[in-house]
Amino acid sequence: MRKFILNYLIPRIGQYLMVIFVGVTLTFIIPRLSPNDPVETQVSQMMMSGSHVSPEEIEHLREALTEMYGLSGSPWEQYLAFWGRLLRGDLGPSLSTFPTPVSTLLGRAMPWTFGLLLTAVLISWVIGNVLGAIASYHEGNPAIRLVDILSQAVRPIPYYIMALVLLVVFAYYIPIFPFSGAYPPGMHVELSWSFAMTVIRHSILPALSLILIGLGGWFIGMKSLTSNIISEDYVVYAENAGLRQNTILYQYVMRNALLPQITGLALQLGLIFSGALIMEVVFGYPGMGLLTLQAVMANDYTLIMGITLLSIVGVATSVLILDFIYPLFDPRVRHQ
Amino acid sequence: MSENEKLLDVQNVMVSFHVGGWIGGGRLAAVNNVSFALEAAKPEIFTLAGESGSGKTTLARLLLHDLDPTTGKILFEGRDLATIKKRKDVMEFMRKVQPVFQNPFDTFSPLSHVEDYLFDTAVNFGLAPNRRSAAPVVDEALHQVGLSLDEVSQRYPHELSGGQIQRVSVARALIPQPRLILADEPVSMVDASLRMSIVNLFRKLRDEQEVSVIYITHDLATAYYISDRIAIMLRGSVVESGSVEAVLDRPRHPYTQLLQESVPKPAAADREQWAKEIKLGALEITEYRQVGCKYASRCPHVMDICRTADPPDLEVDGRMVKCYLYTNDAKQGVERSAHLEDYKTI
Amino acid sequence: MLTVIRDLLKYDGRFRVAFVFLLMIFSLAVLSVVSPHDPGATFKVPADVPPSLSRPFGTNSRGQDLFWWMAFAVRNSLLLGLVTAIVSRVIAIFVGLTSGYRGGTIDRVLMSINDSFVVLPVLPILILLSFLFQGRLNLMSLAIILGLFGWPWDARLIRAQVLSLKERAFTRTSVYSGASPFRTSMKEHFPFVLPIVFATTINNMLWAIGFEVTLSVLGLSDVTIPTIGTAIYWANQHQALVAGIWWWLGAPIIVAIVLFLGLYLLFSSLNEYIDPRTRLRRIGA
Amino acid sequence: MTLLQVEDLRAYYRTEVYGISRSVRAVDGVSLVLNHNEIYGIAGESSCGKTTLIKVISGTIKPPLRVESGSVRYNFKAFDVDMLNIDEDDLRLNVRWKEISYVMQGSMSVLNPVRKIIRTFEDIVKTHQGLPDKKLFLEHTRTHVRTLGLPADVLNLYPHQLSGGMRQRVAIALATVFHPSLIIADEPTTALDVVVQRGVLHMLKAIQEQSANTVLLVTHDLAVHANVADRVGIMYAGRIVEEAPTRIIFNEPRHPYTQHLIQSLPVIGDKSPKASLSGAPPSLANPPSGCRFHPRCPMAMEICLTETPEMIRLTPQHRVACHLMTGARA
Repeated sequence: MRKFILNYLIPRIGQYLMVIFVGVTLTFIIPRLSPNDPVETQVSQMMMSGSHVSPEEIEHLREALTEMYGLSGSPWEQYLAFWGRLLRGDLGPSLSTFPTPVSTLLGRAMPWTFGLLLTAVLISWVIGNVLGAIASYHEGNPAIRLVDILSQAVRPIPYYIMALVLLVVFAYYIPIFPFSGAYPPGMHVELSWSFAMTVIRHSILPALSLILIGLGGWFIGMKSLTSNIISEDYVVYAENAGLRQNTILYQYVMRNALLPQITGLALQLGLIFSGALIMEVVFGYPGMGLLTLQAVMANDYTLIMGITLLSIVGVATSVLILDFIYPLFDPRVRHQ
Repeated sequence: MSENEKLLDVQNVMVSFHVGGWIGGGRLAAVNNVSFALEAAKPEIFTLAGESGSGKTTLARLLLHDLDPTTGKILFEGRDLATIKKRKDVMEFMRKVQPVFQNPFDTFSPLSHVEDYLFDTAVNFGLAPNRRSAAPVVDEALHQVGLSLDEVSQRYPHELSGGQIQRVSVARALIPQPRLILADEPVSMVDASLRMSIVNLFRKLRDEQEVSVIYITHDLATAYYISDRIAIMLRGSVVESGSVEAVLDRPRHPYTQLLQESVPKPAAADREQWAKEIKLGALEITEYRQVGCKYASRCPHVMDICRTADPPDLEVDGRMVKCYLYTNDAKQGVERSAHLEDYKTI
Repeated sequence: MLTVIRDLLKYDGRFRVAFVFLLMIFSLAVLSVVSPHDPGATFKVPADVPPSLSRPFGTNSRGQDLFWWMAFAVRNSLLLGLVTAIVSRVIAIFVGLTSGYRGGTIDRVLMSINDSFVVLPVLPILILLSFLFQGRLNLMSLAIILGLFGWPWDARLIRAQVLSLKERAFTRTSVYSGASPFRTSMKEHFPFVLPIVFATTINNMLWAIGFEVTLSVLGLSDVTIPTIGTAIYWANQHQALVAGIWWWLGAPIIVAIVLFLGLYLLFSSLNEYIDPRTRLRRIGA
Repeated sequence: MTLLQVEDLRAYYRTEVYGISRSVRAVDGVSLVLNHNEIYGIAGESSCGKTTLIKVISGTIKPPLRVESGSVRYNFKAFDVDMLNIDEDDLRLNVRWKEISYVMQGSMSVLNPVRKIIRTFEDIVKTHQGLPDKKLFLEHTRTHVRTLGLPADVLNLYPHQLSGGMRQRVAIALATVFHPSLIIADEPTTALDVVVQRGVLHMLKAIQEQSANTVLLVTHDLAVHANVADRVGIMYAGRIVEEAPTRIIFNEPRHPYTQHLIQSLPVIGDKSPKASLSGAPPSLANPPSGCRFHPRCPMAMEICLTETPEMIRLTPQHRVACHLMTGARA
């Protein structure tokens, strides 16, 4: 057990901190490389909208903004201060909906994204893997061949195009699903059966696009993994022992092929998360993706910073959780 | 100086690896206080024999200068291998010491023609100024192993048999005209009908080319057939060494005795001895960790002292044995108990 | 080369589809050279004309012939994909080979950074970056930036391959043949790494072109440059779907799907063909 | 009492990659009989077809392997089976493991790495017998493992926690849960050290003696056959070239290939020079005409180049396929 903690858990936690360190540092450096001074951009924007601003007021505003962006002091001091605010959970006020704190906006959007992602990832991962494992055992089956061809066709399509096609087909030409949002505008958010049904109906298209692309990927991955595992000695042995095909398929083939697929999930989370953001933009789903679009439109620099940082921490944490779950499936990691 | 007369001189070499976690792990001696030497004047075939996990492969890596010992020294022609660092020195060392590997089908890249490696060796070690003029050198080396350049030219490894590749591999090693060839299980993956051709080749090299060979193997029968001297390894230590006839015909260490007796004899006449019941060893790692003699947990003659300290190297009957059974104390102990028996009968 | 293409055309259905799709895409890209219209020019042709034989993709509300506009868009998107792939390949090969061949501390440090980049959600970071550059991001800079984020997956693959090759006896044979480490790397390892580089190039192009679409749709790239992404951006800006000009959105979507499927099928077909195991079976091992 | 009768069996691999089609004639006219209560050894070099022969005998024929002709018939105690025309379910439920079990080459990897050993026992028992009483099953399995001289603790371990020798002994324990009529052991000790090999073979032999069943022992190592097998068949390039009781094979080999193999075996205590055959085992994709051994045979005659030698019965127990024998008889 101690060895397991030392050799497995501690390095994972180290890697987790490393991801956050790299991510946060990038987020800190990028604005400072930009040719545009965010303070000046903000000031000129205010000057264009507000007509009567005195030079003193502008100077005052400039100082306040410099302080707020953490741009005062040497780069090193700025960097430390950046971490300090981050650790306190202080992401500053949103500029477009001043003075609402960025964290409040994020808190509102996060559950939507989280719910959508979790559902879509679970469904696509589970179904993709089951179908992929079955595929290697029933290669000639026409249904499986169809899934195979569809997977190959869907897999490479970028999230945005996929979402757009689904939107055009199922909300525009055959309007069986609502066009946009998670619930009709004006509807009250409440915990009721009918509200839940509305949300689910609204979530189907965004979830479906995520699921379809993910499913294709997991299917193809699992298919090639199982086709290798099928010739492993322990599978040939189990066949020789006359075990039922389902036992072999689930306990021998799939059980072992799942291990790399769990690792694959951890490694792809960043990509999948990015996909979810795009889905939300297309479907006007009120999660972090839509928030990103609004922030871009409204030139809300602090909000974009907040979204970026939360994404990094969120994805890294999910990966860490997966890393912690992994040993439950692989005894070799448990007793090394 | 006596060292100058030695081709290879291995002096109290030890290699330890760190095992376990960052904290709380331990060190294991994969090679433990091993010494032996090859004479420069008299080429010979020296066998390092042992089962998997005996440390023979680690020792092979040491001798090829792939790895430096944790303590101890290896001298080749009087020069400490640890001082060979510069590319020029490494090349000079490799010119004189060449390896032959175990798996013929992995010795050459499956995507390359086998003769590429022979030409490379000839050019890199300065036996020919360029590829074109290297052909006679390569052909000559191939002739020494009973092949010709025409036979292997433009062939991929999979187009040749294991025996053929292994001979090409020996030919490659011969190109720089080495003084020592280190062959790590060179026949264990070669078919039975071709095995002897490789084994005989090493004999021929010793007799005709004056090349010394270190033959690393778990196969005592081929070891007996070709080698002059043998060292039996167990969990990193040499437990018995001497002339192959002395060690294998009349083994003294209980482990060598077990090993020798466990080799199945290819004759249907005498099955009894092999069929005697035996006790199998514990997990490798526990035997490595064992204090004292590593064979103590399995040895039928085990004494208390065996579990407390490493047995000394003893000269017994014309060979070295690392065993307490042959110390004076033990002999006396045996005599004393015999003596007591005498008293009882009186 | 020609026989390889002939073999693949004959025996691999995926390759046939990929071949036809990519032929269409490349022809379109090449046609941009003879375009009668400048992609930036507007109102040269009647606006909002649906697709017809003379105007296969129709025209848009800005009076541009979508066929010729898409020709430029495809060319630019492909160019972006290629530049990104080259930049990220250079980093991936360097990191992968170094990490794999050197091992030890260098390997641990490089892989720790590498894995951090694998996990990082790239989109928010790129949004932040593009946002700060505010449309000053031309196609080349975008391609290079994408390249700087697109290498870690492939570096990992290359490293894994080199690690296993390093343990193979033929690496040691090469060393004891007196070959320098560089030559050993090139002669013994590169032929095995090459297929990975080749396959991931295509994959990386897909990734880069997809990302460009996303950023452009959000209006974060230079929308005056015709690309598949900016084509969708302009259609959205003019609410093409609401206005019933479906072909404005249809053209980039169809071109994108053909391009992506073509590249992906080429990737999976070549991947199998190039795989050392299949390669060995082919030479009769 | 015959257990298995194989007649003129031919099984080929047919593959096609990017238009290059190949057929490998791995088993090409093999006839043999296995009796109840014996250890039959098959010896041969790499790619002589011995693994393919086992695949057909054990009924695990998967493309690209195809049986072209011949028959494989079993007479089990309770019923007979035609292996080449058996219903898949019948084979799986009634024959596999109950009548024929298998100890595979590469003992290191035959056990599912993510399951405890006991779970593999459970899978097998559940499939063939059902598992009405789990406690009883545990007790039976523990006893079974202990009678074979293994500690019962191994059942609760994962494969990676066992040494190679231990894994192979577990594999043998698994193969004998139902006391099958035939145990096929394919290179069971190839990767093991001599001492462990000795222990594993002792165990296999003891089991055979106790349950008086049949063991088909396949290994390239003639010395193993000398110590374990009752009868030995020598395979070369897809065919059996000689077959006799072990003592006769080693003392009076008649086929030049067998003679060579036995003479060239190194023995501790013998340093006399031993010769090696010229050439290499032929490719089964393109085997030589006539007697397949003729290009390497020191005694090859003209007839050997063109005509395949028939199997001759020298004594009721000793069969050889060599033109020298036909000459000798004529």
